[in-house]
Amino acid sequence: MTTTTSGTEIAQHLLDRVVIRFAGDSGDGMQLVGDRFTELSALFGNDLATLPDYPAEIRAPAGTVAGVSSFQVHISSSDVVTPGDAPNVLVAMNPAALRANLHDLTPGATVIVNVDGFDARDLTKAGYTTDPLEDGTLDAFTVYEVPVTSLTLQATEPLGVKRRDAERSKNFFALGLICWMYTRPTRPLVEWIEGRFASRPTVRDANLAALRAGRNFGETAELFDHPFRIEPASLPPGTYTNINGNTALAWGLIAAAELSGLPLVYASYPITPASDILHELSRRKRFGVRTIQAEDEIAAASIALGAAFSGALAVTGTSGPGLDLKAEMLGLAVSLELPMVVVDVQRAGPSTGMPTKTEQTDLLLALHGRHGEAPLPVVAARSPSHCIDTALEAARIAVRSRTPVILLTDGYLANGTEPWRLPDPSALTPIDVDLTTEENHTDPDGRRVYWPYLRDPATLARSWALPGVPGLQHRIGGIEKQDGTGNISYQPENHERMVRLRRAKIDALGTDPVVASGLELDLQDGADLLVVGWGSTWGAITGAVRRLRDDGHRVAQAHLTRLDPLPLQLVDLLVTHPKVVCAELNLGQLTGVLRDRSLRDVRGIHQVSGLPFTARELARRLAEELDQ
Amino acid sequence: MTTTTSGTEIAQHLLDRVVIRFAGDSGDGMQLVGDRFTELSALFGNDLATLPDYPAEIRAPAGTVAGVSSFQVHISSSDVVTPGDAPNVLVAMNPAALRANLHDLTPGATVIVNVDGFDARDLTKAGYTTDPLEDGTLDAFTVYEVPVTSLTLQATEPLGVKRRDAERSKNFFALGLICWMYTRPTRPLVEWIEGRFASRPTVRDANLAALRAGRNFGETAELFDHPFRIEPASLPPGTYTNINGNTALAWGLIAAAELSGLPLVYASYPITPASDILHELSRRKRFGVRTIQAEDEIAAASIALGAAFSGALAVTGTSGPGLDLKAEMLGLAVSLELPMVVVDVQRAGPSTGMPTKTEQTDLLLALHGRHGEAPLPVVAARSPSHCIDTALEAARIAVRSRTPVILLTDGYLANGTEPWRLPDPSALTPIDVDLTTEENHTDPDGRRVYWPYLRDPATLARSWALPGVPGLQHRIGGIEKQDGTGNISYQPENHERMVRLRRAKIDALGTDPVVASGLELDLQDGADLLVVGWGSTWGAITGAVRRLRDDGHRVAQAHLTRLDPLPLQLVDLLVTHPKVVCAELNLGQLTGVLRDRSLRDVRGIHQVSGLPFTARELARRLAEELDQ
Amino acid sequence: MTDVRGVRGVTPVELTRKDFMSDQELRWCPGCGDYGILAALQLMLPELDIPPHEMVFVSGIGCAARLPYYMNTYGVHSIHGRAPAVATGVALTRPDLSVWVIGGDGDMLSIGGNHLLHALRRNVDLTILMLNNQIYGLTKGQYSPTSGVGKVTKSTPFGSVDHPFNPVSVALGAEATFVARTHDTDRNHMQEIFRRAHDHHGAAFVEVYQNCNVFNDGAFDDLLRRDARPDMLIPLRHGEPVRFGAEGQRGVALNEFAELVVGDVDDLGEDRLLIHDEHRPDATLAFALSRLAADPHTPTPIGVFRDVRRPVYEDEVSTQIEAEVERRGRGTLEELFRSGATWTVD
Amino acid sequence: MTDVRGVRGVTPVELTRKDFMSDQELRWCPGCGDYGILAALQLMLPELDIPPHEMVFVSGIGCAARLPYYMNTYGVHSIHGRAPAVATGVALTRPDLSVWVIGGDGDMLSIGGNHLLHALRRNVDLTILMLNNQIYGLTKGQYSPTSGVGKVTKSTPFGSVDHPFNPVSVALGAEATFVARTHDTDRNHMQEIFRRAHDHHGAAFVEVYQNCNVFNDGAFDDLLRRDARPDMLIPLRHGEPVRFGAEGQRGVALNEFAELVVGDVDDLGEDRLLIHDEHRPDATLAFALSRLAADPHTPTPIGVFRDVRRPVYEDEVSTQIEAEVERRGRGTLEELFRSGATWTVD
Ligand SMILES: Cc1ncc(C[n+]2csc(CCOP(=O)(O)OP(=O)(O)O)c2C)c(N)n1
Ligand SMILES: Cc1ncc(C[n+]2csc(CCOP(=O)(O)OP(=O)(O)O)c2C)c(N)n1
Ligand code: SF4
Ligand code: SF4
Ligand SMILES: [Mg+2]
Ligand SMILES: [Mg+2]
Repeated sequence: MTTTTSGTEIAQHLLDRVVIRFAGDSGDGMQLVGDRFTELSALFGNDLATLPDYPAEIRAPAGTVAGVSSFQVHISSSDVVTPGDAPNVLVAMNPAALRANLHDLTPGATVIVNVDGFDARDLTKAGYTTDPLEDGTLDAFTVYEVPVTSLTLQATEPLGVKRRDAERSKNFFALGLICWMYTRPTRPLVEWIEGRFASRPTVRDANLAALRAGRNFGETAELFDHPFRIEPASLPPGTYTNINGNTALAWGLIAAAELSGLPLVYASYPITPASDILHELSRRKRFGVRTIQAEDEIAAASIALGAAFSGALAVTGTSGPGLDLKAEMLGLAVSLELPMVVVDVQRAGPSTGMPTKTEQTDLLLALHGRHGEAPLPVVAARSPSHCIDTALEAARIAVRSRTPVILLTDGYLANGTEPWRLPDPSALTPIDVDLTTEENHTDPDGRRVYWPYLRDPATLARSWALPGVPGLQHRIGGIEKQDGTGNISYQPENHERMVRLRRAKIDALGTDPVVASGLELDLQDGADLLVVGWGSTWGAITGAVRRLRDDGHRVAQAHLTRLDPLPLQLVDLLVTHPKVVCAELNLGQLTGVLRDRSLRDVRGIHQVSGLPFTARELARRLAEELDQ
Repeated sequence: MTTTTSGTEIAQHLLDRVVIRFAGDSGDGMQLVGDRFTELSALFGNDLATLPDYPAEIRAPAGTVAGVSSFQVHISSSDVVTPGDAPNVLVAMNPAALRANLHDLTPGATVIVNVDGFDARDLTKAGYTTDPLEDGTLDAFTVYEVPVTSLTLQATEPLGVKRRDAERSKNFFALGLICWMYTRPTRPLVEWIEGRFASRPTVRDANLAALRAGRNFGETAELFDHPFRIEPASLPPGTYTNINGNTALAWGLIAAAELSGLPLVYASYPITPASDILHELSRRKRFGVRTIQAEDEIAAASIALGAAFSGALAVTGTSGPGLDLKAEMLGLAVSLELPMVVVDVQRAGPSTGMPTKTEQTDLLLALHGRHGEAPLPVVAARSPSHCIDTALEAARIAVRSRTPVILLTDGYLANGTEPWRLPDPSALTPIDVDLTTEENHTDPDGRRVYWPYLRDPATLARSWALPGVPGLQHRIGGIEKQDGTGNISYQPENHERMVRLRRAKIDALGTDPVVASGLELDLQDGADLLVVGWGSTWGAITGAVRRLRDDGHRVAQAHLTRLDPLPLQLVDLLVTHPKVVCAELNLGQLTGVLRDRSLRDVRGIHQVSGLPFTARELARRLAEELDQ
Repeated sequence: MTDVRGVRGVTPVELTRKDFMSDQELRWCPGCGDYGILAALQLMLPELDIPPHEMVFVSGIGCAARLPYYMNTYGVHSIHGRAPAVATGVALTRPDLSVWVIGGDGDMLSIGGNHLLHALRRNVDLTILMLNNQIYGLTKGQYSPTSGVGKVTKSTPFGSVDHPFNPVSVALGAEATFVARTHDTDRNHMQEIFRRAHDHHGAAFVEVYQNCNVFNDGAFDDLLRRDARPDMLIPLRHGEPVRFGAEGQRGVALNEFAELVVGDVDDLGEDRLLIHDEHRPDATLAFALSRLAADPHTPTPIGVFRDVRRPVYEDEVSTQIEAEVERRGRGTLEELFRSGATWTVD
Repeated sequence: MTDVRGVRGVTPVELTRKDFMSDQELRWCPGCGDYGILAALQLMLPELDIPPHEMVFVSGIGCAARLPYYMNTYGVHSIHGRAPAVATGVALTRPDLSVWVIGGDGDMLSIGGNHLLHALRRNVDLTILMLNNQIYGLTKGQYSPTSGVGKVTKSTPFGSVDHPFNPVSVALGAEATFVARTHDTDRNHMQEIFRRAHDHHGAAFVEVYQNCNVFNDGAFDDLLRRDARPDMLIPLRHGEPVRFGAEGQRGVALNEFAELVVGDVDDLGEDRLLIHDEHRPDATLAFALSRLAADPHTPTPIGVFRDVRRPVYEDEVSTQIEAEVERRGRGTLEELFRSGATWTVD
């Protein structure tokens, strides 16, 4: 497939899939054109997945490798599970963009360069000592040299736009060109530009002119033989929207609030890559969402706890450094047995690490990062749109078991997008809150009283009564409580009992019919290998397993979306497969847990580079394991 | 042995060991008499161990069970490893003290009660509906009813002390009586009273009178047949002092500062049961110790980090809730690769839990409680005096590998005491700091420069240069750093390399000749069972293993004082013993690690009641495992 | 959305102190100042005509922070320092409740300082009582951020070298809209101040001088000994000249540097006495009053320093939501899911 | 104990700006106010005659907090909010060094507010520069604790409802001994203030108005537009009457409520103008000045609000240690181990 876009011989008109990467300076608007192209392809009906990648937090000096921003999109007429391993097409707006991305290309790929950006100064800034367009660097690729900047200037000249401003439109030129190459209708784009820049007509017109010019350039220049076509994917019928993980998570929380009837309170402190959840929810006042930008992550967790006590669907979201800070308050939530969802959008650590890069290194922190025995359920989303389901599941579990729940996503899911088929809201399962509204216990002297720690025998969840209800006044705190009454107790036997009860309550979720299995299975009879993963690596692992199967291997896949309690069938699967490999973006955090539980010699495939797995590399490493 | 003090028949004069528990109201001075009796016994030459136990933080109403304070001491003429399972003698100053402690006694034990405290009101307060002295409750015990209060009042009357004040001396009456019973010389006690109360002569005289009266009462009353004698233990020759874990830890830190030549900076925020380390170090200004009571635990960790950067032996101490809060700063210390010791005196959790009770539930928090891959060494003390060695070891490792080290003790070690043989300070191994004082790298252009992340190839430790040295200026931070230069780097390969280097550096300690083995072994040829433990349970496990061996079982013991990296031989031992049991005061935190590493079906014995194991109970549970 | 707040009770005809007392045994040391403060509170509360089930008491950790256990209201005994933030969560979710925050000087000014500041700045509708005993009671006697320089405690055996905070100044620097001070030896004064604090719509900060008779006995004796009070307490009364002393012979006046000075009224001149005004939009007057006494050993103002109105955080949040719902209608999931570009596959 | 501090350098004969510039590329957005602040700092530092290796720059996280990377001194880029505490550790350990703290308004007043307060209260010898751009720059534009009410940002699409802090008031409420304000459009003023702050022995807090041209462009334009400055900046000069305006026609005077008011000098009367005094032991004057401008849209004082001496934390710590060593001699391990009761077994 990938070969179809390469070489100089006549390529096929029809492609099954293509991976395009737009790369340029942080100021070049690459994220914007990536987004636009993605939306266009989504509307066109392709299946797709995206991978934005931007530099460190502050803008690096223009033209340097550190300042390069890129956006990769994988579009296909069939099922897409990852944003693609290696781009088939790289659009490089300057030498730095070329340099930063070249090593990801495989021979035969297409490179479109903005030659106007390749003067001596630009080359030096990018760290080139010779011109890569001339020194043979690009020999293995099909290179199209396009004077993007000057053509844009030309196209916008009649509008009387200032040169500096006109240059800003060059991303739309590139977009226009790619749209022609892949036969995308530009109508929706034109509308979008008209709407977005309605108040700035000069900018609007410049962008429109650049877009048209890019399109026309493709059609008329003799560089390209003909455009390609990628048919719509045969997705299940329905209405779709293209969604990233952070937005999906926010929507999932709003949906959980609607389904439970509890008001949503979201308390957060800005942090990359979680901030957009706060931004999205802050906009949604029409849904009654209360957001608060707290003074720090401890306060955010505290506010969420106060909200939970008061009857909210209480949520706090953050990334790794913030999860560290919430630890003590989460311990209190475990002790108070209050429902609460804690979102951790993982990023590369330790410490500040690489804030815009992705990693799965907070798993053990989520499982164990609180003093004392303080168990809580941990769930993880496996794709951008799955963040919606995961948010619903986390809220359901939290409310059902009166417990804080940690929900793990990561930078890759947060910013990556994929099409999501809209469900019928009325078909979503309601979340049963089961509040206590009257006294629930009879004293020896016959008086009816309220016991906050009276438990449901099946779920072991304690009773939940909200302030405002006459007669149910109660006080709860972080000191050990007597089971039942909730009064302070320092009794050794009671403590032992409570410690075990809190653990048992979490374990009970494993067999709870209302709770999802937490396991995505794709088994194969007689499989030689079981590949286990969790969270955001689902797409890459699925892609790798497909490749291995295509190569004739028998491989089974088990993907965890709940990490505590572990899915019930898991240990069985680990024990019954001849070989088990766990692939994760850390040094083996789940691997250790699986080994402990199964006593099987589960092998680990680890990558901690700040980047997601590619299906190809993963397939290679899995094949190695198969060979051993 | 225990039977010798019981029954009414003539008991032996000579005892091998006795376990005495003083119990009374929080205001009754039980900790004080316990301490005094312990010191007396230490000076007398017995081996011993103690277990203070006091109620929740604020004083409970007098006379209630919640307000009972007790102090248990185990003294012996031979080797002592625990404060004793069940008291042979219980001194109960009031009904609440009797009620709270009775269930720990085994039939045949001796109970000395202050009958003056047993009027109807006292009984009710303690929750007794009938008088236990009369209703048969104590039938299984040898009970001595002593009018402690009235005899004290009588004895102090001639001094003209006010009744309320005189009553306060009743603990010394009890002490005098016990001193007679166990043939302790009271001379040192008299001197101590004279010194301590020099400025308050009335109190001094009242206490002296009460002490004498108690002693005389033993001698003259016909209650007791004769006193017992416990010979001095045959401890190795040397000078001894009786020390608790918190003091030992403080002294170990001072010793580490002296041995390294680094000034000690201790930054802490008060928290039970760690505060006494701060108190002890605050007194030691003559040793150049700089202590600071920070505004919170985050600040304490931050201050320690700043101190480490500046060349201090930087230490911060806390208990569980505080360790939660330090997580983010510890991640920074891991990233900056700066030496730092973090003491966690564990207490019963989760959340506020039971602050004065003991537990080993922070192990996984210590190992994994930071976002990202942020490994650091974890060590644990196994007895009160071993806190000194552990502090030295933690400091040595921290400095050697430029890493934060977590040192775990717990409430049991913190307050428990045992005799410690003073080492010859000049024989202690110095801690080599190996500071960099000049440029350590040559630029391509021949210029000598300073690279903060240049590593020692053996230990993988980075170079450490202190502010103030000309030419070595450098800046380090929590963003990922290029190995070598320490400059910011977002390069995927560099990140992968650094993540693995940080882990490898910790692992390298496992084979470092300068570092202790981290393992206390007591193997036995052909053992059927290996008992593994860590930290403060060493005494109880040792006691239990002795019992099992006495019963003819073949049992080996392996005790960890380092949890990361795990001691080298450990996995071998786990694999070669037919059965392995791990006993710990949590729900199986080390057990899981051992299972992961060895893939052996290591079984767990867990207790999470806030109390330490007793050797007897542990032996029983181990025997059960042996039977299975 | 169903109403989850349960059935709102009808206010009982007559509330009494007992309605606010829980069944838990009081666990402070005998003689502790906290008893009197609790009593003043429980005696005052019935006057507010708010039933106990519409009140929430939130605290952190410390002796003072135990108070919620003794109140027959809803209560959260949270963790050290975080009470103002937890309470913010309660108020944000349930503006219908009366929310109280109780804590010690360590809880609120050491570990919890920042949360206190931000609650005051945001003007969340909380009544915050800080029981200042100038010591850490619960952890058995270390100095606190309000302990004086030179204070010998377990963690400062050679005397503290930290300059203390003046809690009233801190609160005023943080934009507090209501700031007052009272003390545990005057039940009536406490009751009055607690009521005023509650009546203030927005964040109300009250410093209560409290004796810890076990670890810091007599810290406020210079002020609060019965015979010292007339000469050492400067009662603040809105609209009245600031004067004190058994015969009102002492007073407070302004100097040319915006500072207040204490002197004999005869020397200062009656007409130069400062007229107290709680409602000045500018916090300077209140701040100037707070600087009169650097510690509780010289004449010290008690009463309400400042009481001004400013929009209340949770009200503003509610207003934005209501306005938006009003303007564009309550959102539905159907709409939400379609708020981006959509396409249809048949 | 050996001296671990390395060889103390001899001050180079002549320090220049270059001596303080590191080899790292500046990574702020083009046009960011941080460039000018860095330049002012690097231009001023040579005057102090302290070689770069005796300086430590400590920061938290944020755009402002990147500054230490650009200084050829020792430096720690720590984590968000903790710089004042980290720097306290440096100063406590090494009173010989010159310790600087750099951070943004979010870093120092939101997550790090409490550490700032306690560093000021303790009077640790730190020079603290808070670069206030009234926004979170690094995280791409959320409002900060200094953003005005109504501010529309990513996290407040309907406008902020939080009442902001006035950083100068906060510092004064926290017992700061040196407090000043300057701005990124006047290099000379910055240099003067930075030098004054450094020269202050103890904690010096400087608020620097800084333009974030990407996320909050022009936040201070009302004050700092070249033509606005004379009428909008009130320069504070010790010992001089507080007046401003192109012809000095505007001035500041005291009213009867200890508050300051701005007016025409002709109306107020020359002799009623306030005489600024940085050294008042009472912080009220400085506080009153800080309240003159609630936001940077009305005439705003710049310069040194307060500069008083008070014992410095680390000096006092050292003094206690030295006194004790003097009195009872340096401790030895031998003594330490024998400080409890001991007994001997032969
Ligand atoms: C995170 C954390 N750190 C420390 C403690 C220990 N601690 C409990 S209360 C307290 C301070 C008590 O002082 P204050 O707040 O003044 O209350 P008081 O007891 O004097 O009423 C401390 C340090 C804790 N519980 N949690
Ligand atoms: C614990 C933690 N929470 C959140 C963040 C994300 N974060 C980094 S800088 C910053 C605020 C930046 O604002 P400010 O301090 O004003 O500095 P500026 O960028 O405006 O100079 C935030 C929220 C973080 N790095 N660490
Ligand atoms: S320690 Fe002090 S504050 Fe705490 S209960 Fe006792 S007297 Fe009250
Ligand atoms: S985001 Fe703002 S503060 Fe940060 S570098 Fe850019 S202009 Fe400066
Ligand atoms: Mg206190
Ligand atoms: Mg800012």
